[in-house]
Amino acid sequence: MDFEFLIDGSPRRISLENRDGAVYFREGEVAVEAEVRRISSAELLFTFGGRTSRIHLARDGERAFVSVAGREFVITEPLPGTRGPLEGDEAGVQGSFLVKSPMPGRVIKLSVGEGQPVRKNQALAIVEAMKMENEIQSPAEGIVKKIHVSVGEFVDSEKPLMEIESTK
Amino acid sequence: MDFEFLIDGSPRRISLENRDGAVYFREGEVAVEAEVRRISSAELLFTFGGRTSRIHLARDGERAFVSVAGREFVITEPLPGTRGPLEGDEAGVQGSFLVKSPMPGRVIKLSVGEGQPVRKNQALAIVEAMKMENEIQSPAEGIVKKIHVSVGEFVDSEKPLMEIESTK
Amino acid sequence: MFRKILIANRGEIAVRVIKACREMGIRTAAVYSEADARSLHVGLADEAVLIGPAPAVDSYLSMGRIVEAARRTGAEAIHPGYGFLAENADFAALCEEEGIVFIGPSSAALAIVGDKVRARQTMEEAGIPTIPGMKSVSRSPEEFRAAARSLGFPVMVKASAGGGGKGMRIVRDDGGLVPAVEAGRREAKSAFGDDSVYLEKYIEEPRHVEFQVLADNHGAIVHLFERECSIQRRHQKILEETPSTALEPGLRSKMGETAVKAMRAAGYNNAGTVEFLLDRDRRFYFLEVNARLQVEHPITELVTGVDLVRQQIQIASGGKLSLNQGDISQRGHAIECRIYAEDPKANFLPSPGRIVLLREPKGPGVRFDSGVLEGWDVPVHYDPILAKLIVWAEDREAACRRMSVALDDCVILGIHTTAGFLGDVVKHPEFRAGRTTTSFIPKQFSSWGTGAGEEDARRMALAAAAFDLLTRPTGRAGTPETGPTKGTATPWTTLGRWRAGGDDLYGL
Amino acid sequence: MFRKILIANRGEIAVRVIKACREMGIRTAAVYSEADARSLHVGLADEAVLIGPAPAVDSYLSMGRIVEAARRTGAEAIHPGYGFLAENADFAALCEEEGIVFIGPSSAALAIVGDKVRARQTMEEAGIPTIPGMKSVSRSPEEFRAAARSLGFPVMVKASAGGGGKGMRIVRDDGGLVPAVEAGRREAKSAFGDDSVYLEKYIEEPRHVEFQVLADNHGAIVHLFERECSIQRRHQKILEETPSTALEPGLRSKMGETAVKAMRAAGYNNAGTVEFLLDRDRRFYFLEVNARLQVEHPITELVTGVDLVRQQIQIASGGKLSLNQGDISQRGHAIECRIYAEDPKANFLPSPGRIVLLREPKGPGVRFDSGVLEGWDVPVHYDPILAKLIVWAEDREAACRRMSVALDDCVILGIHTTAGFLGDVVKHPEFRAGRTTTSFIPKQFSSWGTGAGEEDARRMALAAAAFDLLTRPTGRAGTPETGPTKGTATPWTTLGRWRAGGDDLYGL
Repeated sequence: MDFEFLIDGSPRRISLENRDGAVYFREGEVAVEAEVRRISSAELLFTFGGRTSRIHLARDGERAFVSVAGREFVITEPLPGTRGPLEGDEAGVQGSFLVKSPMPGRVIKLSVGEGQPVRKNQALAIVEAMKMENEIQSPAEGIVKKIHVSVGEFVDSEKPLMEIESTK
Repeated sequence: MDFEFLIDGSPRRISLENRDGAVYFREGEVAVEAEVRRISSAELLFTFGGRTSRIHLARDGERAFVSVAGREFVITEPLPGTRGPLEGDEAGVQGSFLVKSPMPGRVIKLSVGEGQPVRKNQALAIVEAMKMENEIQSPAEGIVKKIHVSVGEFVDSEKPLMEIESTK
Repeated sequence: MFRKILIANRGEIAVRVIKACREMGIRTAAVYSEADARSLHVGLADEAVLIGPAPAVDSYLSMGRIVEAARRTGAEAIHPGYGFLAENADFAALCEEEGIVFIGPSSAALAIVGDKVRARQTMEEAGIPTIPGMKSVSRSPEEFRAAARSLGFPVMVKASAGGGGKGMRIVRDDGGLVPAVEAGRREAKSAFGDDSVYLEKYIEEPRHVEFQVLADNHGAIVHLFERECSIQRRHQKILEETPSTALEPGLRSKMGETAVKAMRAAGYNNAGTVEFLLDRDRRFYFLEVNARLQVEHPITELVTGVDLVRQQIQIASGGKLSLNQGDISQRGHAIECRIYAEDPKANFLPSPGRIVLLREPKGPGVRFDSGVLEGWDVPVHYDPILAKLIVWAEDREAACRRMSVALDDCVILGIHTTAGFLGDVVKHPEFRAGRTTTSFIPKQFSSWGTGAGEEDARRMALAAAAFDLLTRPTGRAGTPETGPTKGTATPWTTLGRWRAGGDDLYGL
Repeated sequence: MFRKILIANRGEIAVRVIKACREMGIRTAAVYSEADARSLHVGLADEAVLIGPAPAVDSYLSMGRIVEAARRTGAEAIHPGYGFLAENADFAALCEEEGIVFIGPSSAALAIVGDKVRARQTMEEAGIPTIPGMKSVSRSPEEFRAAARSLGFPVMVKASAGGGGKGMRIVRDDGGLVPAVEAGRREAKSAFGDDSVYLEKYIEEPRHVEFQVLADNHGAIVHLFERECSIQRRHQKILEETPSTALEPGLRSKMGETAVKAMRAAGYNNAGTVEFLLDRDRRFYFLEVNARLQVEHPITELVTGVDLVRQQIQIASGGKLSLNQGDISQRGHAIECRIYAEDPKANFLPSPGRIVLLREPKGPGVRFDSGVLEGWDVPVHYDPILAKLIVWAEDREAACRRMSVALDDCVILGIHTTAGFLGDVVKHPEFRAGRTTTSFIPKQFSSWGTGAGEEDARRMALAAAAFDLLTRPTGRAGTPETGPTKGTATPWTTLGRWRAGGDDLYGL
């Protein structure tokens, strides 16, 4: 069976077969056969090359969180036609960028005003979370078309902070 | 609201009120008012006398297991007309006793045969569990009316081992 | 060093050995019976081999299947843990023939110390004090009667291959002798596969003090000081501590030297323990050698800072002992409590079944060596040990207080355990005063589970059960399945006070 | 001794102090903000007082509300933990006025050492080597420019009330100076309620070595040896160890004596730490005094066997120091890894949110000081520290291996954490060789999260997600709710092998 996943935001297409009670994994050139045992709904044992590794998996809504050998990944199934929000990501608006905060936090400074021209990587705002300040920079040279937030406001990583209209 | 419980097999009747969002406990002479907070479905905080104690509670079928300050209790609601099985418990059969094992295990010895007269506390059988032997003794003077198990058989604490007909 | 080790055991000790191997970069192969298919040690090892049905004689005691599993997995060495085949000279010999390293003493050393009677003979020849007893095992009731009379009652029935109190019986008169011998035989058979038993003079109210020894394959032997194991029920240790309150420095070093001398006399190698009885007049008698890693080894690790499992593996791989006697010192105080699946309110009857809730104690100086999981069924076929709670602190009083708090934090629901009982043991003034003998529990805890604290706890439990029925957020009963976030349905419900008696619960 | 102590903090350190109090038989009162109503420390204390809304300035930094909570609960003493008000001289003074014991230095000592500038002056007068820098704080850009030129770039902006890297910025040229000073001010304000900053010469690639000190109220002072804290990201410690690989005995005792001398010069009492920078030529400079119990205190506890929180409480209650310098020794090696809610793949951006699965590492020599629960939401308002993983072993290599295994066993899902990143740090050959400086992470881990091991892990994660969708036993998604017994629906599914590259994952 084929699966399309976003892992930490980047798309991957794999196939996993349950052939006569057995599991075959394939991704492009890489073929995988492994002994798999579920020891709880949150824990799987993968054995290959005589080595067993314990994989932890838990879901929160449509996101699956997976831990392998001390590394964590977030895996989602892509909603048709959309992608996970990325800083400075093109959001279908031709020639303009929706700037988002990379993490939830509070807007403690707006460095620009609407209509103001900005250089690429110019500081646009500062968002603070867990006592850390994080500078939000412009993804491109352009003009600040619209500012959607005000100082002191809490933002998540979905809500656009402002819109930059590209002039290049 | 009134509750009738068996706690570790012995019956208790208590009342617990949820009066305007508050909890009053009463059992006979003892009245209790406590601050109660549920911090998870398995954990409750009881505060009284300025002291908070953490109570753990989990259910398995109709049994509730409760832990208070390092002490564990099993609490059930009595089925009408019946009681939890107790060794040598009178089981409605007039003048005769159903002998049960106090714990699950394997019958490794039957010390008596059917029809044989037995003294009170005479060894009837030996049940082994977790490498410990446990001697089952006769609850009364009488005659072995019927033996329900054979050597090597696994028994739980419900299944009668044998029936002793009282001669006193 | 070995590349792969097979662990021929189950439960907490298998987990302990697997952890040590992972840290040493050694791969591990577990074995398991059908009753243990979902046990903790199976999931932690790099590989796991099913070796047979539930009964130990068909699985964990099956030498052939375990050696075959080692061959199949390519393990170069076998760690036997404790119990099962750990002290079986035939198994050690089989491994030697098969070219598999047995992580423990040589079969020759095992043959000497593993047989209590031969061991005592060896020690007597080496001039080490022993308890008067039969010079050989026997099957004839007459011989037992004669021996009992000449020793004088009370006498103790002991299994020749024994350990852990299995097969032991005190006999106080002629009448009880033969049934006790029979029962001892059956227990010994099922526990060790060897039913020979013998008689020994029974010393009233002794302390049980043992010394940990490490011996490499090149003749170097050191001791790692004592463990006091006087707190026992059914002649089986349930709480151990080190240092012992009974030893002053002079006696401690004398017993330590005697332990080393004993192991030298037996030609012993790898980790082992020399058990002594200490009588009321501070005389000590050689009791037996435990030719294995012991259940209570962690308290020695915490006080000496030496990892005994790592030492076992290094010694077995031919390494020279890295420790000199002078380097080894005791720091602070350690206590171990054994959490058994037993009902202390019912004479410690076994209590197998489903663990419906598990909350492990933790914190600075707290170690919890566990072989169980929440939702797991404790099988009826094996030893009732679930876990070991071990604490370390600067001094004995601090260790007692730490243990008391940790035991309160140790929650295992669904079966009966010894946790709550042990909590009262460490709170007991006689224990706090260090007045511990093997008759401490029969004397001080003949009836446990009553008292004001107990009644208050019972009342709170009833209140909790009722409150739970009234306010349970979800229909799905309070199984451990529901996470901590589920509680939000219930707001604070605030009122007055419980009667003062409630405070009894929190003594200490 | 106190009968009740209020803990004016949250998270793992509040839990740590509560445990110490329980073991000492002292009752505890917790305080919490609206964001912490369901936090771990609230449920563990004997009482809990709500002191305000989420923002720290309205709750954990509110002196008035905390003192009032102490009065209401009848607490005789306040333990401030670290951060928040721990080093606030005004708060210590307020407690003194209110007749509440502040478990830490006197307000006088805090006023001296808590102010980095005054501290440096004091140390210079005492003849202790310090780093060249501004002699006073300033608000004028001109003064900063002038100071920077005279010191010579690179320079470091530091918060006068600072600690934990808050408010710190490296400046390499004139242009970056003013923005860095502004940013430093804002961070200092929100972290400490005091926005004064100053400049210091920036020493390239130093080691950060600090000494733990205990001073009672009767003039006795001892040090408990060093902690090396060179492994930092964003000028903030993320891994600490002791002993330091950089100190030979001579340098160790010289620095220890200097630390004691420094504390004596400051009239210091209770527990504190003297931080030094050690440059490439083994010259050491006084950096600052941390006038509090530090995040990394456990590694000192494990190596010296001294419980620092217990010592703090005993000293604060007026007790005489029970330790002589000669009694204190280092045994074995300890390492601490800080588990932060941060994304190491995205420049350690904060990662608040719900913890959907939590598996705590455990085992011999493993300590996990945690302030979090499964199903709990990590608030956005406070420091990102979730827990501290601390290991002890006989030597550094054994400790590294133990830490590596423990980090693999540390599973926190739902948010990003530093656990996996730290696993690669302790596996890094440069770290194993002990070549650690404050630029270790920027140099060795500029880009983390790639490489064969990473790609294999990602592939296994994808396979696991797919397998989970195909075989999930219940419809209810794989939340941690389903217990270990639920898996039975899925049988063993046995096949061949992964490509060899998969083994990269397990290199230790």
